[in-house]
Amino acid sequence: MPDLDETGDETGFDEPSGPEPGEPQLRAALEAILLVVDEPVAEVTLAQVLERPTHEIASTLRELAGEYTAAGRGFDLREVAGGWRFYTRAECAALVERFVRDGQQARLTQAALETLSVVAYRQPVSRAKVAAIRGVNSDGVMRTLTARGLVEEAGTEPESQAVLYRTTSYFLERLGLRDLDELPALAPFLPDDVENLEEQPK
Amino acid sequence: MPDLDETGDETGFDEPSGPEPGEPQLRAALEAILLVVDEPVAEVTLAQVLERPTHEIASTLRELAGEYTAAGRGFDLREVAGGWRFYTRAECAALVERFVRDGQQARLTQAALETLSVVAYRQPVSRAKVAAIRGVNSDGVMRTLTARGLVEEAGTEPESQAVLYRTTSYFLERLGLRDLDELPALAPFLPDDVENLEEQPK
Amino acid sequence: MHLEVFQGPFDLLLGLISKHKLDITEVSLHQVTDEFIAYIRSRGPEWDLDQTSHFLLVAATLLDLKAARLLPTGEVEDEEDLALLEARDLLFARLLQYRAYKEVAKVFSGRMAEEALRYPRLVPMEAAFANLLPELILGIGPEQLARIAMKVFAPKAPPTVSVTHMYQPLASVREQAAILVERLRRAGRATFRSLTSDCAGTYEVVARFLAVLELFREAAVSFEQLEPLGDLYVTWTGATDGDIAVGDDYDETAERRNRPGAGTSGDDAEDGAEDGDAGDA
Repeated sequence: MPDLDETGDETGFDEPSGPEPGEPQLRAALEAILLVVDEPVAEVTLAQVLERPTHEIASTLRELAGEYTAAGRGFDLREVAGGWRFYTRAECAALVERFVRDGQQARLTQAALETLSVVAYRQPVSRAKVAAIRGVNSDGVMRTLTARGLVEEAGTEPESQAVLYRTTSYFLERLGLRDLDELPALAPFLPDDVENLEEQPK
Repeated sequence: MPDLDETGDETGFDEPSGPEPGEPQLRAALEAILLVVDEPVAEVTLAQVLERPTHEIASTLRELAGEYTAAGRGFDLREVAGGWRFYTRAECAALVERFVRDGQQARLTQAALETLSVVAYRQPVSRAKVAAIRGVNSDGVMRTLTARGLVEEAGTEPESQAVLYRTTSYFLERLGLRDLDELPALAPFLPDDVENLEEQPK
Repeated sequence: MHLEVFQGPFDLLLGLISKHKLDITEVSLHQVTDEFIAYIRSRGPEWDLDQTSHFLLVAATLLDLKAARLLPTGEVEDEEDLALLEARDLLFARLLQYRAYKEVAKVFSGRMAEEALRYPRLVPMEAAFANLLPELILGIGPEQLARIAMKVFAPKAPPTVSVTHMYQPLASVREQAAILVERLRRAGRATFRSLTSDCAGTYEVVARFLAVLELFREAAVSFEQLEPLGDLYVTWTGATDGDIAVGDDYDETAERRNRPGAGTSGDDAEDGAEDGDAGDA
């Protein structure tokens, strides 16, 4: 048989860098651990448990995620809110919906979305500040956002004793962001000619 | 090269029998569904939702399971109690155990504490009722509390058939209480914003 | 006529400005007023005190802008002009800032919708591992549990109208009316421009304008405007002496300021509905 020389290639997978004999490979260990978690797990946590350098964990996770995507699997590994987690693939949403008990997330109102964006970019921020930016009282919306777990209290302002608010890691999850640095820049939403406005009286 | 004739075998996957264009393939759909279900799903159920013959579902699931095993993945698809579910692979058990033991998951979140307090004071209570009181879906936290043995099912509501929940004896033990009568009465504790409450519309 | 629901006065103002593709400086107060009245009418029985008070804020904002617009453009001659220009620039900046957040809120909404297509794995741990979980740190005793319960069971705090975003009335309408009475009795007729030439700031111009309206209500003055956007002439028609009673409706608000529970807010009405949805899910 012509392919006898090529033993080991039948699975089509690359061998991981250094599996100990008798121990599961790193990729398998990561898959197994991520299967039992119900919240994102940080690379550094995985590195500690598996006693491997964080960069190796990071690259292996990215490899796995890429492999799942290339193979068109129904699940995906994603880094969201500071950690990795199994997700279903977006294409399968219609089918998965029928099995998920929690059902669809209630949509946020325009008022809630506006308040959420002010908190996201100005955190930690007081309700009064949010009201000043939106031009309208936002206390009720802030309560809703807090109840929904998208926003939480973050201490008080030293001078005014006003309660400050910030976004939660659930907020990052709902937006599919790794961290707050991934928020889109606000600048492009401001007109190019902000400076010109000052020129207008002429 | 000797294996040029064998194109199509490189991925190690059989082509699925008939994916509709634009729809996820059957194998991806099965993977996505099984990723989110929390109890084994029968082949018949999957066949109904995916509108495919049961024998096709059965053979695809066996194919997937075989593929995971051949590739040495950290998860496994197994048929248990009349249904299919993802499990961690036995070889990875030691690592998963270590992860679970070292885990940081030992503290209850604020959402879980709130839900626990509602169950404690309103038992037996349905998930819908808890959600109504908290103003936010509480299904996930209820699962955590049940998994942690603090809360348990207590029959169903006659009219709605909704599952009711109550606290367990482990809950009493953890709080250092002999029985539920020892829970502090709610009246003496006034919420922080008591002034506002007085202003409530009569 | 399609009318959307606005998220507060800034939103309404932005909406009207963009609809007419107008520069903020060109917004015509009567046009916006007409549209607002049409808006209120279109909602029929839903007519809402909250919407109306929002409009008052828009109107005050516009009045401010108009006052700024009446300034001779080009050079800034004295501190009053400067104050008005600053007030206007501040309003521009606030409107632009608000618009940026409004835009980014759309991005948030889109991302959330897309993200909702991906379901995270949220499955209880396999039985084999569940009992290995470290002993739970409850971290609270019975008293704390009761406290948490009280907080959860507490009726949602009543909606209040925050007025912190409104202008601090530094000028009393009653005092401004007294100044006007004295001047108009002396001059008989004057332009509003000249009557406000000595105002210390926008707030005083606004107070003086409100005082003129109050005097009109008392039938002590009449108005004449020869052309649209032209000078407003104020003519004294009241008694030549004696006290003119001017209501202190405006000045009272300063004292009410810190009392909550004065009304309801539109935001809260929406929230109630939203919470309901979550409960049913």
